[in-house]
Amino acid sequence: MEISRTARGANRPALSLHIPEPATRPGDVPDFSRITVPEAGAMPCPDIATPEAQMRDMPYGLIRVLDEKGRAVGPWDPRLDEDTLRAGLRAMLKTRLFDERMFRAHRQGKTSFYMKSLGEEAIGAAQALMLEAGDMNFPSYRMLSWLMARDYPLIDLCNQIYSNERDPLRGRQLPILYSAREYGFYSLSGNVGSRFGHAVGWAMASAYKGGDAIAVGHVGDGTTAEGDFHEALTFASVYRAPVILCIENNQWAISSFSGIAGAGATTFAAKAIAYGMPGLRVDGNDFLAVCSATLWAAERARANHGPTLIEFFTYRAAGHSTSDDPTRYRPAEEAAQWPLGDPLERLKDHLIALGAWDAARHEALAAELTAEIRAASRQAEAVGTLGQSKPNPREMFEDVFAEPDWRIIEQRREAGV
Amino acid sequence: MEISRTARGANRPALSLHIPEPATRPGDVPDFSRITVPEAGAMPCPDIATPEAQMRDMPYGLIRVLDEKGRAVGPWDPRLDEDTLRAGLRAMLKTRLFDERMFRAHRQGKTSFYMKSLGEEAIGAAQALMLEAGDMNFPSYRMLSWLMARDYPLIDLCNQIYSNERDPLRGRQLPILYSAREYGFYSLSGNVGSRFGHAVGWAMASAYKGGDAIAVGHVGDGTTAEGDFHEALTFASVYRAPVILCIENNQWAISSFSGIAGAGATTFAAKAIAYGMPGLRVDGNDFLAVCSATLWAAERARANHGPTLIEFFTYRAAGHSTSDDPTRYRPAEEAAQWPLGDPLERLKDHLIALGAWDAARHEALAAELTAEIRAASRQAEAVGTLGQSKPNPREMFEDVFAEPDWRIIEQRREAGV
Amino acid sequence: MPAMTMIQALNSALDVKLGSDPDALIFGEDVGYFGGVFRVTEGLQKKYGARRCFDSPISEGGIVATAIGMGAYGLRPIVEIQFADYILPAYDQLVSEAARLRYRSNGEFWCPITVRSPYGGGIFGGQTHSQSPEAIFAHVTGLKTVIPSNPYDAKGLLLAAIEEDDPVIFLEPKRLYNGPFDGHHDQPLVTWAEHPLGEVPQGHYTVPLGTARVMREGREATVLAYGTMVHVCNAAIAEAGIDAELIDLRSIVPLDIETVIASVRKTGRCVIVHEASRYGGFGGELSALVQERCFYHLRAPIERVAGWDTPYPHAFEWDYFPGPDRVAKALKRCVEAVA
Amino acid sequence: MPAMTMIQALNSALDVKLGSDPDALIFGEDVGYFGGVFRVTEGLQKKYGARRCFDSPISEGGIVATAIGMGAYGLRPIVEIQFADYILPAYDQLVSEAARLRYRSNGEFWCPITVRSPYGGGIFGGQTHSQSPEAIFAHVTGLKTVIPSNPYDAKGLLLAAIEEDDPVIFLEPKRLYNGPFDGHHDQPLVTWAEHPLGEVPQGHYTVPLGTARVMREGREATVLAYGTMVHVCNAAIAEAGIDAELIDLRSIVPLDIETVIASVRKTGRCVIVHEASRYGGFGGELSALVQERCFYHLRAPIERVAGWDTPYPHAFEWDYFPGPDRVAKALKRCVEAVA
Ligand SMILES: Cc1ncc(C[n+]2csc(CCOP(=O)(O)OP(=O)(O)O)c2C)c(N)n1
Ligand SMILES: Cc1ncc(C[n+]2csc(CCOP(=O)(O)OP(=O)(O)O)c2C)c(N)n1
Ligand SMILES: [Mg+2]
Ligand SMILES: [Mg+2]
Repeated sequence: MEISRTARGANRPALSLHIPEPATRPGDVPDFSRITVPEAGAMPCPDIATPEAQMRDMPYGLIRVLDEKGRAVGPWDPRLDEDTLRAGLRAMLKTRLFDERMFRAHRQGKTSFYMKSLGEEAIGAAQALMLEAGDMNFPSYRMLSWLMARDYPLIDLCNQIYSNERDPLRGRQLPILYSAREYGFYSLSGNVGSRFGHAVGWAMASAYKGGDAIAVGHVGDGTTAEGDFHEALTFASVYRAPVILCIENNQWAISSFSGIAGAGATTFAAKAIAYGMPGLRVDGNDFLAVCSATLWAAERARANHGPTLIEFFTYRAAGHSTSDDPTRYRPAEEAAQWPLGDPLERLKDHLIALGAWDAARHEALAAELTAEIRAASRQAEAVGTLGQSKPNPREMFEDVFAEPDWRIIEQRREAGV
Repeated sequence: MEISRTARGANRPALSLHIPEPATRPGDVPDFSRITVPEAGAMPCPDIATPEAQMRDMPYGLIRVLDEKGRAVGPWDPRLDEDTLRAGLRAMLKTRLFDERMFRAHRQGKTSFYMKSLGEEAIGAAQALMLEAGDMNFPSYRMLSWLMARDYPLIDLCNQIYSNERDPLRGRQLPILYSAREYGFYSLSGNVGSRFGHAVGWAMASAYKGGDAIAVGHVGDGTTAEGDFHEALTFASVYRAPVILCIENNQWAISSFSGIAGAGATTFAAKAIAYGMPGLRVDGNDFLAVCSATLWAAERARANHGPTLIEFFTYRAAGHSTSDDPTRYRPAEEAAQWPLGDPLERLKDHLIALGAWDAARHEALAAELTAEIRAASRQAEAVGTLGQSKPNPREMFEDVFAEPDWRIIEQRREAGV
Repeated sequence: MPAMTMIQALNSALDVKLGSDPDALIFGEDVGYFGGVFRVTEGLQKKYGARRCFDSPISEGGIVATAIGMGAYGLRPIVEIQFADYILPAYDQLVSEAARLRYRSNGEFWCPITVRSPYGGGIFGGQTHSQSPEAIFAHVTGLKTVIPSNPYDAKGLLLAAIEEDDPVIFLEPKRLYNGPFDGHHDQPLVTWAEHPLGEVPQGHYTVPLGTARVMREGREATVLAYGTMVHVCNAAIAEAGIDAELIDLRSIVPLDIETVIASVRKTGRCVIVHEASRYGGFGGELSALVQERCFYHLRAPIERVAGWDTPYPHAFEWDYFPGPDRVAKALKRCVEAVA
Repeated sequence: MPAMTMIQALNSALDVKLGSDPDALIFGEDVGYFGGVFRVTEGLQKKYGARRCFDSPISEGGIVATAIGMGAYGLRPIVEIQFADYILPAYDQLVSEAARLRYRSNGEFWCPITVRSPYGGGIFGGQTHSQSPEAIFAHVTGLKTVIPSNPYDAKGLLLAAIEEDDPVIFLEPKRLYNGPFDGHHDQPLVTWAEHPLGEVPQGHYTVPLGTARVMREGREATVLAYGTMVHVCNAAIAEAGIDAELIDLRSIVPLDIETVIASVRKTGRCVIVHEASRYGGFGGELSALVQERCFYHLRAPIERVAGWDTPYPHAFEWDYFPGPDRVAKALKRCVEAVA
């Protein structure tokens, strides 16, 4: 042993405080050399009944299925049919085109707020297709592609975003903080992390009732630092809840790089080990890998083997929200350099490599979706955009409780609505 | 890959909710067969500069130094001098005797509340001796042996426990929730877990100032479920704080066995892996192992290598507190069967094996300490016990703020004090 | 009707509920095999199985978050927070999630959870086993807050709370668990067996939330209280020899404003009493409401009697606790004030 | 004296402090390189280095816990919580630890931390970027709560808060960051450059906590407000054509009770205004205090104007926000009420 009491104090360095810093800042050349991209197909795929103790290396690998040539390789290939692949592509493209239009709508003053999923569209789309109608997603605000994959009406999205008279949430909630129970999409809120434990409770309830529905929950890399994250994982582990707990590690939390959430010390997937549950680290820009990891975790959950933590390794290609300007804190060209590519392009290339897609069909799809989005958005604009139209102010006083008490009744009267 | 979309739904079992249960309950024969006790000396002792990635098996072992014959063996032997060992023994014995007397004092109505450290005395005693005067302990309520090892005046302990006129905390705090800044002992409070992050902040402050003092923080196994635990570890990891974060896994949290905190899924030490920091699992009833692990972590911290998480594997041999009756939820004979023995006996046997101690000296020490404790307790009783004596009620209104505002001044007047 | 302590009455409510509603379940720290540190859940795990009543990790935020998720699924979870002092780690879950879920989702999801927690002082529990946090819940739109003062109401209110489709904070005055403590700590404890409201029906009944109970009619002044203070006020009224009307609010959200207003309009005088520290306490809201609605009837300043604006100090339990003497003094001041 | 926005004034206070006290440091979400989502810490990392001003994990509880530990060591941490809506995960740390440390340790440890947080509505931030949580802090013994309404006070109060040896919650009305918004959302924004209190000295000065500012003297009624509502009330007074005295409380703990009482005794009428929802809000405490101390001077019921008892509803910003019309109406009611 190196240490001894006598040596103590001798030649000790002064302590110093370590403040993590990203590799590059605006003006620097983007540098992703710290990121190793393992070959697609290289990770083994353990049986779902494998004990956690035999899977402790999984969090340090990266599950990838699509290789550079757009081929699906290795044991994690989910072997999906072409229709499913095309449904995924459609959902991702629809998300991207919709995001673009709504981002512009914000610039035009039609909405107070917007957030894009740019570069992360594979995750919601894949999970929406892989999970079942009765399952429940406890989403983050970058999960629009789930709703797209499940054909949530565009007009309802637009009305919510414009906070107009037909807003399905009746003007009570910030744009994009949707709730869509029928689509397996739990109510969003501005607070990050505070619904991760709801996913666990919902899953426990399903197990309590002897059902077969499972839950999936999402947080961002930055949000893993909240106590809620730990509490959700603890309950999931203790009661073996049938839940998939996901971290979208998109490298940034507003202006803070993932090192501020601890990424300099280990992977996010490794957090699973603290709870004795499997932790998968997955290429989040690889639609097939996302599908496959989700299916694996879902089957574990459905077989009463308990929860799985998945880190989706991805990149937030746009700003945090309409309130953000990412060029203030990272090189503007970073997104283009992201070593895992664009999830949409990669799935497209795969379909083309399969002979199940081509440039013409892609263009036609884009045109079709653009038209659909334009139509929905125009229809919503006809109802009205922010400030031009809003639900009846009486809605302000509804649903505080199941039944209003005298305060609500009096105040509604005072407000004259 | 085993899973495929077509197989989904086929022959699926119904989900069921897993509620962890301990191996035995009152009336059962105690059963510790689940606990493997590895041989003393078997664990390697890595250099303090070793990267975490090369220490990921440490949390699954158990660092033990004292073998069944009371010999110190293996690379974790801290090679302490005999005076230090005797100082440890003395602190532990003093704690145990003091606990016994105060527990009786509670039965006699002299205090409102008491908590023992029975079976866990090695931890505080060892750490108080291994760490330096400038270091700060953020203790749990089972750390009395730290104060004993540092010769905190018994009379002050008694006055605090009796809430009498000379209570050093002026009657404001529940018995045993001491504060002793001069002794490196941070203010305790009833809330579990909420000071773990203070240890990290204190350590960061020391690093910020370029000092050389480090912090040590403590929580129980049950308390690891609090969000505070995770937040403290996250900050410690991100800023590489010079702190030792300790879990006293005494198998119980009031009536809940450690499985309710997740012990069925993995070890508590393994939680370190989530933060990319070393996690040591240590025989908490082995004074030498506690010393050694503490020194190792302290040297890491002092060398700017950052935090260490240590699980001390031990057993809460007494009830949770004077409000508890453990025979209601676990076999009464469990403590006697605990496979890691009694920390006090084990250190005593070691000293005897070294030829540095004997039964007569032990008896003399016990008699001396008993007399000292009796004297202090009588002296405090002469001041008064609960309800017979208390500080001036004016003290109730002091220290709410540095300076009282009008509310305090008016209310003090109204109270007539 | 059998005599029950408040503990037994609460236990009976839980028993009735677990027995009749398969979607009702209980969890919290030490509530399973052990039956809770105050024994409110005693016997329930044995009777209904660990699936219906089980221990939870020490994580108040996690307990409430999990309960909200279960509620969103369709269950009716009843959770225990071991002491109300320890409810604060769950405060964000209660305010940002439980209280807002129905509103923000336009009624797609809601939160039929009940959060039981022993609260209040009088047991020498010191700073962290004595606090009364009702004010920080009363201010939160979307939460209901209920505080019983006797076994009969405790059972009926708890059943009503559980059956609510909105989140309810159910604060149990722990000093009343075993008897109607009136603040005379130096006198022998009276048991619930000797109190008319210690008689509790075995089966199902509810006491609707938002209905106060007039504990004592009177003409000279109105006393507003809840929890332990109801009994303290009762003693104070008798000792002051004043014909005061004593109103046990029973729930502070929803508040039975009509009963309060009618009484103060009748008496023209009002004393408000709570254990929580005074500044920013719920007494401020009560005082404001009474003043707004009874201004022209008030013949004396509304008095507030409350805990001092200090933390709850262990050794000074009875100096801090607003006992019958302080209440009686305020009552006399109020009645003697000239209009 | 240069004209500063409130953001610049706050930034200047932090700059002065980092420049003069090596034990002062700043951390919080996005406050480092980026300078904070509202840019209050802009340039400070560049000027003083990452050690003095750095980003933190997204963990409000962790931020406050860490700050408390630093304070116990002897530093003077200033932390930012990105929105006051997100302060709730730190509520337990603030109440159970920060507020109680000095008391319970008999002064061995104390907590000289400042917790800055943008709060309040008016920016179409919806439920979770608009709330006003001051009441849940005002009730906590051991915490001070400060709310500036203009650049001059913001800087002086922030410096005073930082120099306090007790924990201070420093709530910044975000709607005032760039101008004295008076509730007329449909009128062009006035900037601080046009306002006398937009003139801010460069160097060090303090505005002592617990001193209210009489914004406007008057004889007909007293209006109590803080934060954005100060400007709304000012507009309302002008529009109502009433000679009201407007008091900006500036800190609600400690409260400048003397100024409040003297004014109400003079005017005999009082209107209390805040953005937070009404029930259980700090207005209740103010109303109770005024009533208790000015009962015999009051010639009309004390009025409260506040946010409705609903969550903060995105699309109904201006229906919810207690704007000049609602305040003017209450003021008229109050002045016209017959004694
Ligand atoms: C409890 C809480 N604290 C702070 C915020 C402010 N905030 C909104 S998003 C965000 C960053 C989240 O980053 P991450 O979890 O990585 O998700 P991403 O935006 O990258 O998808 C922050 C700090 C919040 N919404 N909620
Ligand atoms: C925040 C909080 N929640 C609950 C409690 C009640 N409580 C006191 S001690 C305890 C058990 C703690 O168990 P553990 O962490 O294992 O420590 P041990 O008592 O075994 O040393 C509980 C639940 C508390 N004091 N604080
Ligand atoms: Mg992120
Ligand atoms: Mg324990």
